[in-house]
Amino acid sequence: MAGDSIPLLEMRGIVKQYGSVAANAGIDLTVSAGSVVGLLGENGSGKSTLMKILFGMVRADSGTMIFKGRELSGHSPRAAIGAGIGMIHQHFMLVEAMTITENVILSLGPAGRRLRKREVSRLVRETSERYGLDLDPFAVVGNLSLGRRQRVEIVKALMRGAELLILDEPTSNLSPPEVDRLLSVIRRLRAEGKAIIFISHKLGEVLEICDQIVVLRDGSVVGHSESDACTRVGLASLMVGRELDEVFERSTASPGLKLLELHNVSVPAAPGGSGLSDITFSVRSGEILAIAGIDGNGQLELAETIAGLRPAKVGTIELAGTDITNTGVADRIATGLSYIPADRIGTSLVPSMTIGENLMLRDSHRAPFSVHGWLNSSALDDNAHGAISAFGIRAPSPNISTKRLSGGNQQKIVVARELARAPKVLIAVQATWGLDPGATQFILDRLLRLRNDGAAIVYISSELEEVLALGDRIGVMFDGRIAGIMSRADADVTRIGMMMGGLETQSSVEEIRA
Amino acid sequence: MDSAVLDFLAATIRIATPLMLAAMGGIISERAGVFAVGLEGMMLAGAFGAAAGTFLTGSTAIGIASSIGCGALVGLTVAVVAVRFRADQMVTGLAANALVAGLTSFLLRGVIGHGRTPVIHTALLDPWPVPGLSAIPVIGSLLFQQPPLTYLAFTATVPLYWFLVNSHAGLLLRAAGENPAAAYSVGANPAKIRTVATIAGAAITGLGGAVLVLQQVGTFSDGMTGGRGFLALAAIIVGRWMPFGTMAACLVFGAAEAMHLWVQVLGLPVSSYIVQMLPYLLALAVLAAWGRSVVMPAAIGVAYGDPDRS
Amino acid sequence: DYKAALLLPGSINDQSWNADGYAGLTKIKELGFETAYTENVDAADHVDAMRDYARRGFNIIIGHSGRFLTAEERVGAEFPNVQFITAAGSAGFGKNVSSIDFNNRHFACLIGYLAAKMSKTGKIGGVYGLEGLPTTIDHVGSFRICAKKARPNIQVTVLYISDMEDAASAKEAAFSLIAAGADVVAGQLNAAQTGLIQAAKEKNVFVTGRSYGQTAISPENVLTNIIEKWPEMYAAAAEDVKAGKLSGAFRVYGLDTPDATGAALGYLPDVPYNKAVPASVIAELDDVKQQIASGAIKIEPTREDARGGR
Amino acid sequence: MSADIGQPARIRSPLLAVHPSTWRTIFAMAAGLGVTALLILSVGADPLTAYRTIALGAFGSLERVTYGLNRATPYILCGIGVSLCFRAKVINIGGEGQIAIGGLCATWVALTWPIANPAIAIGSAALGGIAGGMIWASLAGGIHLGRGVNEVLVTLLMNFIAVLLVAEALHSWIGEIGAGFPQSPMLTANYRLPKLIAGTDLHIGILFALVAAILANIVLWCTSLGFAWRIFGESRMAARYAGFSRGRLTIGVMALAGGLAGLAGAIEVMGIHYRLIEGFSKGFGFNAIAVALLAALKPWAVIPAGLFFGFLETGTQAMQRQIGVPSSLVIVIQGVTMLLVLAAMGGLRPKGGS
Ligand SMILES: Nc1ncnc2c1ncn2[C@@H]1O[C@H](COP(=O)(O)OP(=O)(O)OP(=O)(O)O)[C@@H](O)[C@H]1O
Ligand SMILES: Nc1ncnc2c1ncn2[C@@H]1O[C@H](COP(=O)(O)OP(=O)(O)OP(=O)(O)O)[C@@H](O)[C@H]1O
Ligand SMILES: [Mg+2]
Ligand SMILES: [Mg+2]
Repeated sequence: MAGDSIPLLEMRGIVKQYGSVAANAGIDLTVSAGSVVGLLGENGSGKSTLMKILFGMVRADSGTMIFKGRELSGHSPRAAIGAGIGMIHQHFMLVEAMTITENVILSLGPAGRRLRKREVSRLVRETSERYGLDLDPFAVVGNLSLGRRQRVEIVKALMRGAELLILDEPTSNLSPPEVDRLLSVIRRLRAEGKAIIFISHKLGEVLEICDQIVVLRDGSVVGHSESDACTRVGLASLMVGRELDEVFERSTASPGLKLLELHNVSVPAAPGGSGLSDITFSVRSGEILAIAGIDGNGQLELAETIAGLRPAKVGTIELAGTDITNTGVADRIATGLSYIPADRIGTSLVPSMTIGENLMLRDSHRAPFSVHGWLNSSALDDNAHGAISAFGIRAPSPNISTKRLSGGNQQKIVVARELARAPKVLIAVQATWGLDPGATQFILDRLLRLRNDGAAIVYISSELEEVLALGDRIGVMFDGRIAGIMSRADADVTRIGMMMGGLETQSSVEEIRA
Repeated sequence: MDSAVLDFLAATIRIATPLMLAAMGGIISERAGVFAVGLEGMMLAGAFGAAAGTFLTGSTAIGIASSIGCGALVGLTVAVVAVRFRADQMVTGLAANALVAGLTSFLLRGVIGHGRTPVIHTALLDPWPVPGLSAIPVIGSLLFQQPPLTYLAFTATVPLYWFLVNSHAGLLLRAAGENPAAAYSVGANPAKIRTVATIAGAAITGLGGAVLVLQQVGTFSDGMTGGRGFLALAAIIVGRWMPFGTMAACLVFGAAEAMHLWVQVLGLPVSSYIVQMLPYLLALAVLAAWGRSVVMPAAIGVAYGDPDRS
Repeated sequence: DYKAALLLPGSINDQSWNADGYAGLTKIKELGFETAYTENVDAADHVDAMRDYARRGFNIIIGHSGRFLTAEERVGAEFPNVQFITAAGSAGFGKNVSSIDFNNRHFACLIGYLAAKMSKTGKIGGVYGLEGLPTTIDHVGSFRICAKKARPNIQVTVLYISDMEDAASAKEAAFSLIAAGADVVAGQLNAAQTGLIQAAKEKNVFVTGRSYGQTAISPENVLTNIIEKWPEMYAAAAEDVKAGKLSGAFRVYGLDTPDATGAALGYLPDVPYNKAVPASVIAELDDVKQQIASGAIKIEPTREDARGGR
Repeated sequence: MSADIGQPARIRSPLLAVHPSTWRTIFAMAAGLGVTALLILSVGADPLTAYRTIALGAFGSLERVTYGLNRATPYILCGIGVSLCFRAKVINIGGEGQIAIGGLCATWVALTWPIANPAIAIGSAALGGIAGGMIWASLAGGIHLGRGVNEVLVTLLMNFIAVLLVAEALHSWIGEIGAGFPQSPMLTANYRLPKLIAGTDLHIGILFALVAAILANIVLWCTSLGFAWRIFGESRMAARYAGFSRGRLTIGVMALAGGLAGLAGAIEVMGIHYRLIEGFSKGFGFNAIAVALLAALKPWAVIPAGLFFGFLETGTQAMQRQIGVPSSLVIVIQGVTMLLVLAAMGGLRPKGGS
């Protein structure tokens, strides 16, 4: 049993206080070589903080870390890397203006100094092919989808190599096949005697890959056991601190009239992205169209085109009967279109601004937030307090900047804002990205409620589970087209998988139009 | 008439040379994420260093060395305030410009002149004809009979380009300017990189000042850079933070400046003030025709410290 | 005990206009005055500075540039028994605000005449600042008129540059004149004047300067300098004040005011011209002087005579 | 340009029970005094006397104070605009040009229409200045948006052009015939700003500055427009996502800044010189940027920052006159003081690059 061997890493009594928030309240963590330790916990429970401390990105207020028998004190990422620790950050650490190759060279540190670009790009290509991550070494990171960026981070970590590898939510942006490949990579590393700390909110993965599982809540360890002694339900309730019923209720759809219609919409491809070609579908009131697809097949472009961030060069878009093809973002918001983009930091959230301000980001010039151009601060506060309690956002006050919030809590803010508008149509991309099971379920719940209240929802996700769980109709995107749309009833996983891979496309247009 | 064209091109090169050296220094610092608003001051310091050094020792070599040193000193000042103490970079640059403007004038009179202004006159650097090439009929006299710093200004672009694009150090430098947090996460020390880059860049910028003194006017007078630092800054933006583009931009500015003199020589019915607008109008026109400027290094101007307290 | 204060638009380091003014103040000091001066006085501080000196009991307050006249007019009214003087001003006010200047027409005329005579190519040029000012019109216009007097077919090209302190761009201006065929270059700039001298030195053409120091830069090429006698003019004013005489007049010193001519042509302290100037030309110049002094030659320049270009 | 000084810097060690920046500031001030003392000694003057004359020159008498206030007025007005622009990450360094054009337009109004009623006269000239500045700045904004030319470049180049435009105007149609210096004719009395305190030169301009600062603060924090500007400055993409129009926000903030700068120019003309003179705007633009950044882009903080500049200048210039140190030393002292204040303020800035 891996657990018995002398520990590779011992963290004792790690404490990190952020203002009033105890991100880590005296955490002990032991990792032994050749084992995978799963780190579970609600959003904001302190996982990333603990890992950042271990990697030297953040300095602990107190506590000791012993790695390979030597104490790591006041160390920096440089020291951590030197000692043999590698980390994939939850929020990517990539230089967007540079190519993948350049980012990799950077990550190799002093070792990269001697390497030629050509060699490195070859290595990148090999590595990404070996692990089925499909990356173009010369692509500029800024043009890559989140999924691809995630792969870049993985390649970085693999190529640098480390005795202890920290993976902070590496699967959040991966498609199922990619996840499988990553897991097999992890197994191989374990076999090579490396240690891995694996953070994820997807209990399935965690149970599948981890030897031990450590559960955090509010900055302290609330559970620690061998993984085969754990069950999903058990873990979930341990994390949340209450019972979670695994499968959630969903009444059957009662579709009303068409709220969103796209007719032959086409968009030219932006650098590094996919375009859209001849997209035609419609969504009815009280209906969820869930769109699956491997990240980077036009989902982002589709969402942005509907939301008004990309002009539709060809075709028409109608919202509740009115043609919005050429109206701006603001008008679309006003006509009842909400949009939850995948890219949180800097797009749907302004990290340096307060929770309250972010909650009114897209409605600031409308009542109640402003009257005749004057901001109404009490409305802002009420709204903020309301959202914080309604969505259980973990924050000391609505007036702290959202960059201090954990990923999950940040996403809750976005969802809260977009639902508060009681939209006719909601476009959501990876809405549960990086959320803990409790939060995930909570949000899917809210989406279903919105649908039951008669909204039309387009839910775009690369997580098949979710798509199947949520969609009244399931669509699949491949290469900028709708490969097919089927009703919930006759959605079967293998067929969808084929479509996602572009191996099958649906011919009967009627079914699409349905 | 082609002799007139030659004179025009020669003027263009002369005017562009100091701008180019200043701008090359600026590129290094801006690529590392430190606004180069201090170029004017660094250049002026370099000019003073060149004049004082040569005047006091009689050796232009020492003059050049001290121009590098004086430039670097200003760079050090900016780095300490803007990087170490993370003060706003733009205003730090402006303050440094003011400081240098005063200090050079003060030292000239107070220290070198012992209270009254010394009459500094330095010999100008002689052209170094490139054996063989300088014999080529037309371009020979134009390109290959230049004083040393001019060759330096033009050739420096090549290694600088290589450094930025291909060298590992250049990669780290750009990372510090694009995403210091990421650089930090891979074990680099952005603050240190920025400090070094600012000082190194300032040293090169100082040479731009040396050109004014040792290749052009042979003396130092207060504020003699006359805004060239800001033109160099503009050239960097036009050149999109890349050496060759920036060199081209400097040449365009040089040509515009030369042209406005020529237009005056020919004599126009408009006043000289209108004619003097020409270079700036021309620059604007070129930029407008050029189209949208690429976005600058992402983290330029963003103070970076220990992310722990972000 | 009498006190005199001097306000300068620039720094006394400039080896030119401001240095001349400072020399004037030292002369006043020799007359037993207690003296004070302020350099680089911004437009916004004119009134403040003058009041401050007047309050502190200064008897003479000199603004060493026409730009001080406005403020002197204003503050002069508040301090009726303080003598306010504007150098190169253009008017007097009340009983105690006077302007003094040397006669630009007279000396510019001599320079123009000399230049025309010394030119072999039949083309001469001049570089000046601030087009359109009365003094500039007088100076440049007379330069052109008298050049034509000397040689009706002479081609006179005039350039105006914005910055009278920027030696490098003045040098470029001179180069462009020389490239266009001029073999004698005149001018009336501040720190930038050295740029003209350098250009002439490099291209080996004749040039005129503003101080003996500029002769030193290139003894072969400098024909002569217009040496402005601010010490004399200031001393004269100071004497009047000592004698209790205040003046609200606009005094112009020139060849027609023999006891104080306001300026003189000088190559070295007691050598009027470069030895390259033939005796015949010198004789003609002396003759011109006579006629100006006697009023036989009247020079009435217009804006047209002072135009830029040919 | 990020200057969100909102959050207090963390206290490093419990020993320092005080805001660390307080220590920095104290240190900076001490260092500043030390350095300048050495410089002053080096020209054989007595530092203590020098400091005294600086203090007296700035605050010694009511009149001295009024000079400082007048000096600070344009810095504050123009600095407010800069702070708003920089907040919106529209890097407008065109203050100098906008001031120049503002002064030109105000003068033109004043010389063209002989309005008897001072209030109307001054008002219309001020409006002229504001309009001029607005148009000049919007022009820059338009080129920036329309052709995608970096705003720093456009505004920088347009500074040179504006100053030459003023020179051209003074040399041709608006200049005073026969004047010894490029300047317009005197403005008639009804176009001169009334004095705030009789017997001093303190004109009512400072009131405009104070009001403008307060209004700007309100706009920035209490209106949806200000909110949009702040979002726009924090993240262009978020601004898009929120549905704000990049064009309107950019032109809007540029026009506002231009208007304030133009007003500053008009006030310099109507309150200080009573005429347009060449180079009256020299250096104001950059000082205004320094002021705005020193104020951490907080409109209200521009007031103290502007006053700091104004009084530093009047004080050091008085010292120059009193003990006859060279002006260069004054500039050095100003530069050193600024750098040290900056270094001290650095401690207040949020750390972390991204
Ligand atoms: N820089 C910071 N400043 C202030 N508070 C912070 C900061 N970083 C994290 N926190 C707080 O510390 C707590 C733990 O954050 P952390 O990111 O470690 O949670 P997490 O377990 O990673 O959550 P998630 O699963 O959403 O990533 C959160 O409440 C968060 O608000
Ligand atoms: N609110 C917006 N609406 C539409 N497009 C926008 C908006 N904000 C930014 N963009 C686009 O994003 C790109 C990057 O924005 P950004 O404005 O930073 O570029 P820029 O060259 O710096 O111009 P600017 O200085 O005006 O922002 C721009 O090319 C612009 O087209
Ligand atoms: Mg996390
Ligand atoms: Mg920009």
